[in-house]
Amino acid sequence: MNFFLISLIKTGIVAGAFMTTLAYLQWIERKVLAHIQLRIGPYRVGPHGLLQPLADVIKLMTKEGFVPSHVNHFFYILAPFLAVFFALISICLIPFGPSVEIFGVRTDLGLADLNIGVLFVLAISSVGVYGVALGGWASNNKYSLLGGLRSSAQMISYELPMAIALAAPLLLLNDLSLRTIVNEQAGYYLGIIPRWTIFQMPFPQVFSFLIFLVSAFAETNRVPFDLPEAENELVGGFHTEYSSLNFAAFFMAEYANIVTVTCMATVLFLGGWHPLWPAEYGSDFVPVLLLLGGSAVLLYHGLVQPVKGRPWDRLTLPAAGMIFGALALTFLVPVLKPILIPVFWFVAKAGVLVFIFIWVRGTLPRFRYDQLMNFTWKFLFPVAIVNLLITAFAVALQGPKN
Amino acid sequence: MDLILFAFFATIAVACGISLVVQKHPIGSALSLIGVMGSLAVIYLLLGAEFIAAVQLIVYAGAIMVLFVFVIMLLNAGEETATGRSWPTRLLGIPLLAVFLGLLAYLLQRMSPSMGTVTFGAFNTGAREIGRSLFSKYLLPFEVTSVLVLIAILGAIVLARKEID
Amino acid sequence: MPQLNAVPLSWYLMLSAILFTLGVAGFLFRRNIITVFMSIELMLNAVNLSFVAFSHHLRQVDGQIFTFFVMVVAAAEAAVGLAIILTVFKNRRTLSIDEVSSLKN
Amino acid sequence: MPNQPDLQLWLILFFPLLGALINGTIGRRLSKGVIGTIAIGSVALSFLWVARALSELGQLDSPHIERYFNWITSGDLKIGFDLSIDRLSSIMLLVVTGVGTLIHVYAVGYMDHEEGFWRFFSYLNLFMFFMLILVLAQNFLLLFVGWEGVGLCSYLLIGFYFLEKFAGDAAKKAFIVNRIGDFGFSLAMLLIVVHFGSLDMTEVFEAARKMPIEASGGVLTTVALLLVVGACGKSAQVPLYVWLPDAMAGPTPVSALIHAATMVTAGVYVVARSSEVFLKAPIAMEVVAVIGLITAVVAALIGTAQNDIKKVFAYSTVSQLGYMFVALGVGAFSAGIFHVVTHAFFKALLFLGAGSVIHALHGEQDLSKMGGLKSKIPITYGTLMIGAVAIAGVWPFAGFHSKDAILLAAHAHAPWMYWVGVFTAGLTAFYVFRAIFLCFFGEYRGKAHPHESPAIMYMPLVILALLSVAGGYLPVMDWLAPLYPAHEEAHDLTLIMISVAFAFGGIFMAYFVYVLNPGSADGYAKSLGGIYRAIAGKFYVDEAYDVAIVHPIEHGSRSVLMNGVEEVVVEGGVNATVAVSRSVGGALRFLQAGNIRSYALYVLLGAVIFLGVMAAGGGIR
Repeated sequence: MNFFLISLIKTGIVAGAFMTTLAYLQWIERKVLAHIQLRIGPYRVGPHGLLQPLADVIKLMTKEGFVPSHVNHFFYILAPFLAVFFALISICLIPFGPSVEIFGVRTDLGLADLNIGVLFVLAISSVGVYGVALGGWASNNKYSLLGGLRSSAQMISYELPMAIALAAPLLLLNDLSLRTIVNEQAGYYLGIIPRWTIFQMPFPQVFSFLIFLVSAFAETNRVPFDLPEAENELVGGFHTEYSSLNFAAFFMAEYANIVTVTCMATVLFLGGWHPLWPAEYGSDFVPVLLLLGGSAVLLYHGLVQPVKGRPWDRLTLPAAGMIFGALALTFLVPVLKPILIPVFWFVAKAGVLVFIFIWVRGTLPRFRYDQLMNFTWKFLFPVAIVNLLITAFAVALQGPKN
Repeated sequence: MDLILFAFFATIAVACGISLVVQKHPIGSALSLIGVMGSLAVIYLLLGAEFIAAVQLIVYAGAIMVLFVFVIMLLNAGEETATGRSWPTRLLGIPLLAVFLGLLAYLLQRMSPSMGTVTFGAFNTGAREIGRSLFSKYLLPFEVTSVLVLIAILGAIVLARKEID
Repeated sequence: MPQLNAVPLSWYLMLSAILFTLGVAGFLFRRNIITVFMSIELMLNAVNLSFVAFSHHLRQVDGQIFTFFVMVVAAAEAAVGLAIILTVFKNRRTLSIDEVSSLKN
Repeated sequence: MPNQPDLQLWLILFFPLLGALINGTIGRRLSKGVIGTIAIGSVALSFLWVARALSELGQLDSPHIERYFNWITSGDLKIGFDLSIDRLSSIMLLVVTGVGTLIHVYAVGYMDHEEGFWRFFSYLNLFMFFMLILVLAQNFLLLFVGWEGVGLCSYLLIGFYFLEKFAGDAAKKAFIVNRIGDFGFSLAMLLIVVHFGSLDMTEVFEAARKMPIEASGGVLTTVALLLVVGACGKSAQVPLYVWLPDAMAGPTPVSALIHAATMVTAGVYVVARSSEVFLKAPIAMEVVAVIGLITAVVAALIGTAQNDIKKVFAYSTVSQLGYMFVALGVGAFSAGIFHVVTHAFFKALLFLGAGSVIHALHGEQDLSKMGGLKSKIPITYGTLMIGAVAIAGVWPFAGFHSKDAILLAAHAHAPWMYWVGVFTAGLTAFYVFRAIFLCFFGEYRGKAHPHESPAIMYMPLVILALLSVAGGYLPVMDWLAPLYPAHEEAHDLTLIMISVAFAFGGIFMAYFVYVLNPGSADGYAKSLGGIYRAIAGKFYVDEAYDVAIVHPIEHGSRSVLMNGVEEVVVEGGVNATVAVSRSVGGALRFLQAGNIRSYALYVLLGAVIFLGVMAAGGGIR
């Protein structure tokens, strides 16, 4: 029973955190984009628009869930559910940290651990097409259909380079369980260079990492591969006909996919929760210092030198500063430390990747469809294969792992 | 526990199978087939064939069925129209199928005592074992299959690029 | 609970038999080429199930290898078959099996 | 023969075959020089190999046999791929390869302007191959292979200008007429198998030697007669000689090689080869002799009235073959073979000369359009004259010796044969010189501008001329003597004188008619009246055959086969089949409606039955 209880608790925590992340991911995206475009972005709802996600959720929920008359009802309703389902399910395989001791209970940070974790994630992501495709088809609308077709074709096409790019590090780590994979990446070369897959001998997986990242963009229908929802050609693409929660579901799915993919990248290439440099060089204090610095800046701007014409700041910035400081202190609590440090590193890496996602969206234009296909079939795919071959060769030369 | 899981997913599989047959619309059949495949994947897990389960999802549900759905959408295939020529097959088919299933069941229950039971975890096969025998014992078939796939790719391209004339 | 943890092998086989029969039924009674094709896939799946079940029964991996091969072949078959269906549709403008019964249009 | 060296006789066959293959397959792309080199080279090589083999063998007292592999084994009948050389075949080998080489050389020059150069030489080499098989064969079946092969090649080469109808017809004629002979030959083989249980010549002849002489027919007689039928076909004897004159439709080198020097003597060779059989069958011998005589006379008579130079020589060939048969018939085998050799020389010479003339006149073959060429193409004239003298049998030329050997043997056998032979000799001299005079003397009656042939063409002529002069002194008969029972040859000078006198008489007659007062020939022809017409009409043999054989067959086949069998039986049967299958198909159509689902239903039905049987059988154990 113990097992079930713990699993339940963990699921609750993860689910809550995940959902919140998704909600706030959108806020973050809008903020980042805004600053890239020299705007302020959400600002009205709550301090610095921090409550914007909540507002959005309320808005979407209170809207009328309008179902057009000409659609295929069953699939029209089914599609967003499928999308969300497949998007959320794979988070339960991601290990956020090592197995730790909490209140005398030993458990892994992370919900589940399959022997074939990687394959499972792959499978889920490959099945994920149906949401979009069905949605597009069920809308019974040319634009939506085109969007659905595009996304299915695109996803099938980018599945291959992605899978092959995944295969290469698996050759190095020779296991399919995500947790084992992360553990394989523990340790440092020369005591300083982490043995992450992108640095790991005999053949650092930089290329496969890049390929994986690019295909990840396509798999999640993100710019520059967001053909399925190309506003200027297909109105809203596959979700043209959707409104209220269904619409929200699609977006949630998109963000969930982003998170999952970034987590996968982190686990497979960036060494999961392993810090960037060993603890004896003080990697444990990085979060503390960061947070403290943040709180210092906030306090400075809030109290010493307030910005003109923003009266709220006098209250909000110091408050935020306080919170940051408190967080920084939590990292020093010996009981929480073994849990929080790895989680921090994990989240940090994933966060950087997410930021890259947003950054790219802010900078790159959209591909043309034929360019998209040519890119994957004529460039990514061959490169991935070559990379895989080289890796296999290197591994074979290196001989069997101990 | 196993029994419950098995019963549950077996029911889903059979239900989806039936719906595949009775669904009027190809998309419906496709989705029900995906349902069958998904539940079969779980049943494979029960049988300790993890790799096969994953491959079942990746290849069947993730690639083949997507292809099907894609084609159905592309051709925008509507509900099928009943033609007069189907009654003889029905007339003969249904009883024949019944007999077929009955015979199978009879044979199975004849043989069942000699076959023992399946318990979860009694025999687990990860990707490792599969890979081992795939690249040692079944190397030649493996290579041949790869050639086959290549040919299939070429054939598909040649066929599909044909223009309407 | 011993018998709750032990499912007779014959049940798996029975399941596969039922699925197979359903596939045949689909093949017999459906008129849409694509659906018929899917019924074939269903039959393949049923057979795969028996393969895996037997491989568990015999404690040998070979059955799963066979399943693997079946899947690969099914993939190839799907690719070619769907391409053929596309061509047929382009030429005949129909997907009904009964319409394409003649060898030449 | 354990103590004998292994001579790789197969190489003799191999070279021409290789040449044929090369020229036949990639010859189209090769230059004429290369093709010619390959063709001549291959034949020359096999000639050299023959020479080497003979020098190795030395005194060939017992035949040298090389057995390569077991070709056919059915029951206790074993037929191997065996080659052998004995004194007889050694001579034939030398003649075939030697003369063949010369003619190949000549042909390279002659065919220079022709289309299908490579085709021609691949055929020619193929012919050499088969001819050598025929000569080297140790058993009848292998000999028959060569026999048919040369027939095929002669067909191909006669029909070489297949664009002209007459060539095709001539080829078909030759082929069909030969079939008759081949039929006889194969019957003979079957009989031999039945009677002797083997086809190996040594064994057969051993067996034959032990048998008594059949005064009044018997197995050996039948075999011999059947062989004679075959020989008549191949060697153009009465009544099967009609194909040879038409065979002149082929290129002249072909006429020289196949239809004068080598192939047509195959019949003689076979008879001589199976002398053991014939010696036991006097009746067959008589038949052979008589056939020979008739052929000689008839052909000679016809030859006197021909206006196509090649036809003249063709008929002379026929009559010379007749001579050889006479020799065989009277038991003078060695004389016959001797004549084969000499005849090969001077007849090849005559044909090649004729070819040279034709070449000089750009394809003109009609004697009436020639004349006065003596000064224009002197070398051809000289060599041709030598050939004529040789065939006429004037001392000391080659023809004299062999012919007189034959005549003496004939006289020893039966005097009347001698007289007929002598008369024929006169005729021969007459028509040959008629041709020569018409061609070279008088004034030129044609339009083309004659020119001497290139060296590659007249060199062979010269060599052959020399051979025709000296060939008579080759010790052929002595060489063959141990093979055949010597028969008393009364070296009766008077007889010789008579024959020579007849020859000169013929020559002078021709000179008188065609040179001293040209144009008088028609007068004489008129005075002869019907006889001349008969002769000019070749005794209407072809027409007779048409009426007697061809038309009945044609008409019969048209009425019986076409209207009867074809329409009633075949078409009726076909229609019946169609009707039946249509009705049955109509019945079965509902099973094969192209309705896939019904097919699936059948499959399911089968599966159900199968399962039912299994269940009845009590499941799987």
